[in-house]
Amino acid sequence: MSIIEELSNRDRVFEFLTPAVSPVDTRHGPILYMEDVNVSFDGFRAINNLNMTIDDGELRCIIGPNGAGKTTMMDIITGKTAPDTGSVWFGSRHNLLTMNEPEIATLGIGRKFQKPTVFEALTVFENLELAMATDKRVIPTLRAAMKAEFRERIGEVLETIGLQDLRNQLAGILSHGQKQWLEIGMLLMQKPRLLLVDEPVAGMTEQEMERTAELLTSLAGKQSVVVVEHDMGFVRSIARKVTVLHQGSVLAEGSMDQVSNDPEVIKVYLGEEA
Amino acid sequence: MLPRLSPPQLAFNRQDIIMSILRSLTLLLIALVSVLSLPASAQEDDPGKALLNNLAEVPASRVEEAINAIVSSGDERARGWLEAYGNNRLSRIDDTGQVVIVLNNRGRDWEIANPLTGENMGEMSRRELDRIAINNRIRGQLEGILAMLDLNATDPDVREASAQDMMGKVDASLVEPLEAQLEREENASVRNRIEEALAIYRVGEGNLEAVDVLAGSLHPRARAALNEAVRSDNPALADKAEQALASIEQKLKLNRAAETLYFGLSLGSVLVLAAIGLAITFGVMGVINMAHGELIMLGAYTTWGMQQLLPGQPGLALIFSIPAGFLVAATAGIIIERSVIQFLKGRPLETLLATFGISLILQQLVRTVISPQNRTVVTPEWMSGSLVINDALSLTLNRLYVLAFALIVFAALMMIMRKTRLGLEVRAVTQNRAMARSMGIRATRVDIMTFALGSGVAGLAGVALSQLTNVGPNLGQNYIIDSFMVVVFGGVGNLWGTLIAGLSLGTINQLLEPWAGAVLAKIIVLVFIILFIQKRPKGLFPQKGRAAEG
Amino acid sequence: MTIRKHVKLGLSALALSMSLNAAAAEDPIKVGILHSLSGTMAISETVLKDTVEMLIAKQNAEGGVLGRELEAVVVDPASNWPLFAEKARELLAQEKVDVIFGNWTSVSRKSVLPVVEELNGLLFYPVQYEGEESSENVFYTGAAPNQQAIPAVDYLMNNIGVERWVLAGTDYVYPRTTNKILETYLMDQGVAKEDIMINYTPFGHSDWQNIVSDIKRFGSAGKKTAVVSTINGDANVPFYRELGNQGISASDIPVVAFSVGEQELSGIDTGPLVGHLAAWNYFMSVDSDANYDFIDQWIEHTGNEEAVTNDPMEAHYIGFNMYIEAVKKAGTTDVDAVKDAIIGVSVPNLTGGYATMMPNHHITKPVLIGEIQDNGQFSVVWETPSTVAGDAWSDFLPGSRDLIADWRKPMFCGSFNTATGKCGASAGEMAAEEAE
Amino acid sequence: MWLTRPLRERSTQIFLGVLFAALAIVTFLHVAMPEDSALYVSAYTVTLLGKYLCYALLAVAVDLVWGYLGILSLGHGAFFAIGGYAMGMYLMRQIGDRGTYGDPILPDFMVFLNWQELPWYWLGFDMAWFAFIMVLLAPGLLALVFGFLAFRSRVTGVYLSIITQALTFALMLAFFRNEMGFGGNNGLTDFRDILGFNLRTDATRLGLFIATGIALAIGYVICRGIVTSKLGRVSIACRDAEARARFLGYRVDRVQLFVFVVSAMLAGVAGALYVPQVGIINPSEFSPLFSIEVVVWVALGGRATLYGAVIGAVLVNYAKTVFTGVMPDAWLFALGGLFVLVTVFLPKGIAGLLASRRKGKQDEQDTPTAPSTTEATA
Repeated sequence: MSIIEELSNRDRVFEFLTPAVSPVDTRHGPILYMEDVNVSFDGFRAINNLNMTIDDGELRCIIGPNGAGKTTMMDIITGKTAPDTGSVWFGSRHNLLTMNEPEIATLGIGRKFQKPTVFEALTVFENLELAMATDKRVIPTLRAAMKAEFRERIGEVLETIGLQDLRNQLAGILSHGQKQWLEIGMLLMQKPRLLLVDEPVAGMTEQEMERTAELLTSLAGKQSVVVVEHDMGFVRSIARKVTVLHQGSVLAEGSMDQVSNDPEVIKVYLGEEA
Repeated sequence: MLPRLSPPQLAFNRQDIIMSILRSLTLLLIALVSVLSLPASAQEDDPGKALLNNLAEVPASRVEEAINAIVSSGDERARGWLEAYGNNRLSRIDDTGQVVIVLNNRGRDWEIANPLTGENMGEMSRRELDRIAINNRIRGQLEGILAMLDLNATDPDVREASAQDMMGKVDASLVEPLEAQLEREENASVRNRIEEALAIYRVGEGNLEAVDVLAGSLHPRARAALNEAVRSDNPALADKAEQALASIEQKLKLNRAAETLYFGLSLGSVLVLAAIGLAITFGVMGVINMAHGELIMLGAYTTWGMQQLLPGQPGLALIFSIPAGFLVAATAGIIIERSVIQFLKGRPLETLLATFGISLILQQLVRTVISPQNRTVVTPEWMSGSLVINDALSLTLNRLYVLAFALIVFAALMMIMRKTRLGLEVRAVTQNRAMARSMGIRATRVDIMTFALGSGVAGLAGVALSQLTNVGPNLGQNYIIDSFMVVVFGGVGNLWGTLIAGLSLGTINQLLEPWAGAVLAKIIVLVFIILFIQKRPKGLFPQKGRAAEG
Repeated sequence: MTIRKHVKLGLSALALSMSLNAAAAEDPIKVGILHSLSGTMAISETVLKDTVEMLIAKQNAEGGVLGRELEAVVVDPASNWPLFAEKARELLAQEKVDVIFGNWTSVSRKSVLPVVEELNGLLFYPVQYEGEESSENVFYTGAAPNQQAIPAVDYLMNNIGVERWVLAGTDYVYPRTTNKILETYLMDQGVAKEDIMINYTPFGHSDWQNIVSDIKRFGSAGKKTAVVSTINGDANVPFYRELGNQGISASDIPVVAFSVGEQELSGIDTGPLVGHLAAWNYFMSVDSDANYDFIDQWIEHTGNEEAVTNDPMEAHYIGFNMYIEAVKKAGTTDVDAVKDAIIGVSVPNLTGGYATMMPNHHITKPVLIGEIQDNGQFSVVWETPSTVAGDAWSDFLPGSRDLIADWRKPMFCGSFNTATGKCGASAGEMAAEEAE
Repeated sequence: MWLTRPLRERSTQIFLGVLFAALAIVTFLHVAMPEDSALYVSAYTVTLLGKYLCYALLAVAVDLVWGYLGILSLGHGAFFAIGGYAMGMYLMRQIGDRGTYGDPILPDFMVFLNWQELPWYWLGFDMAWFAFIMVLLAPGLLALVFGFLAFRSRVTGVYLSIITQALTFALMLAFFRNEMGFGGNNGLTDFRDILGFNLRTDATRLGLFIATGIALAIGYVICRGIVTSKLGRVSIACRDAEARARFLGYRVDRVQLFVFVVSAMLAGVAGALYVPQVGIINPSEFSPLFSIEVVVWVALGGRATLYGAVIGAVLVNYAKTVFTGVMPDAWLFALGGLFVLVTVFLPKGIAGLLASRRKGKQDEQDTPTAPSTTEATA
């Protein structure tokens, strides 16, 4: 019955009490670094010699028409898709191409999907609990106990995403916008160094958008944030630096005004918008 | 009990037979006339009667003589009698002692005919009838005798066949007449046969030249003869035969390889047939239809039903049951789709459970409605026997047809999927349901059609399988798992994959079988598939692009 | 009325409900029928259930026995081996039946055996089997290997002159044991090892191409070759089909089957099979009045003109009559009394002779060799001059050479070792339980 | 603490209460009541109930992986059977020289297929402790290897179901082979005693029945402990949104593997308790149909609610007992119909009905969380 003792051993210091700061080394240079990345699905070139760097604490917006390769790019960064060629570095130490999703996630890259994906069969509270930066290995997870400080932490996040009253509702019944928020909340729980946010404001009301904008901007600095968004208004409201993707490679980069005046961009992108 | 003949006695008899046959042939015309002019009353003094009674009465040990007596009588009805005798159709009526030919020996009352006049004598309780006993040994000799008779047939094929029957059956008594036959015979292949037949005998006699004749032959009996020669105490003969065998073995190797390949393909074709319907319902619609096997079963039972409707014409019935089987299974499929599956959209694992229930119901239905027993499905003439490439390599016809059938069905399906409107719609719906809908494709209708198609094809498989295996309530179960293996191995949603997977799995299985044994071979294949799925979770030919992710 | 009984039974199975038969007791003699009515074995076993029911009806028409009616208690073990044991217990413990007729497969018998022995019941087992067993409580009315396999092989050897043997069987204990016995027997007869080919296939094996072509090859070695088939039920159809198509006729390589009877043939187009052999102790085609009466009865009972009879049915016919006789003799249905009384009882079989219950709980049977005819029947081509007594322990297996069974006191032992002069443990234990 | 948590939870307390009450009542009625009393529970019934409990434990094991991980295993019969064989081998060795051939070492079937000595994998099974460890280890190991391969390469949904089916099918064929040395089709039978108790006495049967009940209780608590732990929630996360779970940093394959192995071991225990009670183990327990049937028990009882699995298992098997007696022909219709009706009209099973009854008062852990349907689309 030693297991039981083991389990009920209260004065054991659990790994997750030690703050989860990822050992990412950004002393010299960017936090994310992509070079000559190429991906093709049965002949179709989704990513084409993509080169991009994200600096530590930066808030970057990425825009581009459908099929420009935005989502694919995120897949590559998060380890979902392996590129055919090229290199992707997280900080100056971690070669992301050698890692799988969980490792990359624990390393400190959080991702919000285009289509909000939360655990519908779990409550809002539980969703956040699972997202919390703790020891994610099997046995510790089995033994994990709900400590007061966790409740506080979750409480704070609930505060930020404004879902306090819904904490015990199944995430399945949330509105589209609320799911978006919950997912963002889950990202916050992860305490990532780099957030990849795919179309965060789709299906949000005006004020919801504003709050999202505030949130994201407030995050920047502490963490690096990469936002993929179609809504130009929103992009303009948060963007400091904008990257335009087209046919899998960088078409233009710069401030919103620069890119939106770039003839190339207007042709392929804003042109369509207008 | 059974006759123990000493060869000389037999030889003596054979001598008679041959002579008499030749005589009988010359007498034929006269005999013919005589029988035409024969008044019914004159039956009493019909020599045939005595002959038959004799055959019926003599103790088993002297049956030969009785037979010979019949043959040498030159009576042209002899052949009919002997055949009837060979088929256990010669009986005698207990009380009158009259010998009769049994036309139909099913049920309690048997239909009989008079062997002399051929007139039908109506039915008679089997209690009243007493079968005239025959056994394999006598039957073997009968075949020899009848073969001799056939050597004079006008149709060269018949002559060749009979000459082939002679192989290994030749003995001293037959040599002379056969040589005579050889003189008369002008058809080359028939001559070859007769020569081989003679050679087999001569090798047995220790004749060296004869070995050369057999050296080229792949015929098992020739090999048998040589094998014996090898064991003979005449060293010269022995090692000559040895060499001959060696050369034959060389040829055989090739033939065996070809044979195994054929076995593999044929098994593969069965797998493909069984699986291809599933490839549609499972692969295209994502429905895990555990009742697929039972749909196959329905097809098989349709064949049986057809043969009941068209008694005596199994071939025709089989042809008809191809469309019939398709329709029956397809209808069943539609019913299943409407009554159950449509409620389980996008819940594949649930469809698995529901359809499993359906399969149980269908099985029990057949058990109660038809019978728990297996049903007899007759193989039509043109499908039984085998296509002889050479003496060592012959392809069983029924499997050959099934193989062809499988390929045709596959081709047809490809056509439907590629060329027809339905195929287009099906692909559209599988790619993106909502989009297809919005483009005015009636998705539900497409579902029904697809499922019907898949089920129908299962029905076709059943029709084919009815020619290879049991038609019974468990028919389906024996194929369902294999079918899933094939589909998954080939790559879901990919017909080509299913074809390749089926054929290759079949071949692998047959290649393994000789040294691994049937069971182990199957196990190995299963394990192989399991491991393969680990390597390539989406099978041989995975569905490409985003559609597959969905 | 059995229906009602079973509803009750269900309830009692739910537990905590009345054990019904306390009241219902005595008057009728209860005959338990333990044959699968569903599942894979239903094919073979359903007819046996009907047979017993028919026999019971007949017996009752004749006024039952000891002035008591007989009553059938039917349960369905559904071709599920553990369920056999459970249902046997149900019959004996809940229903308190006086005797059980049942089982087909060896495995089902093996699973029932401990139950019947524990609850001291009576079981009549009607199917030919591998032997190597003799239980105080079981009566084996089917053939033991020496009543089927060995005579058949003798026939092939002496009358057909077979020198080369293929022993093909389904991979389970009956073929395994039978082939072991035959192998030893053939070798004792001076057959060389390389002249024996043994092959096992799984249940319901359907692809025989390779094996049949092997047999063909094996048969072309210049010696007369025969196949001794212990292939089980379903696998036979494709097997014979393949034989026919690969052009192996009965006169080239005869196949003698031990598990193919009229029942199985009714599912095959026998055209290509004419002349192949089967060895049984009974054939439907046997020309005896007893048989014809039985057949008429059967056709009447089933109401199907095409209905066929087969060997296990005869076994039940014999077993049933033996039981009746034994009960009359003992004047009671008390199990132990009947067990004593039945030894030595002999009743007419359907082939015009008599069957006697031997002290080893096996019976005497004639052995018939039949040739398949185109009407799905067998025609008898050979039979043993006199009946053969079933041998529980084969003389051709090392383990059991010295064992004999005799259930008469004082020996009273299912596996008495003539070498050591001691009784095998299992039986000893039974005797011990007896004593308690 | 994850193990003790369920004990403080109402639903588990109720479940255990009912279970132990049942055990106590049956025991009492069997022991204290006179044979002829209307309330007497015969040894036959006790064993029957014992069998149901074994199935119940198996069903719980299946529900753990299917309900909470979305892994529809059509091969759990294999783990059940292997556990059974481990126990069977022990019981075989216990026969000792009391077999028909009186061979002190070799089981009867080996003697008459004249095997010379015991195959290596039979060694050690004469010792109870070894055998009982194997009961856990053998199925666990198989699950570990199989699961490791499958989950690592992300075989999920339909594909997984089908290869689990292939697994048990292959094992069935293998165990049918007499060369395997597990008695082929006849399997292992004619057991005498277990831990020195004679298996053919009612006392032993009662003991086994109670043991099974306790095993079920423990198994239930373990499963409950897992699903109410954070790991349980992670499992559900993996079930419903595998990718998301991965991006949160969970090693989905490890989670699946862990739960799968635990479940396999429970199945093994169920099998081990099943064998001495029914008195035989043979390859037909490996048959894919059996495994599918188990899944249907769970579906009927209600997925992702462990107690539902228990209800389903007991109900279906009780029905089976009754119907195979009353109307053998109609039985399969009934079973088949049940499958269809449950999946189509009762997707949440009986437990679902109960839950919807006591709607309103929600209790975080207790409410069965209906699995979403994305599971197979992987």
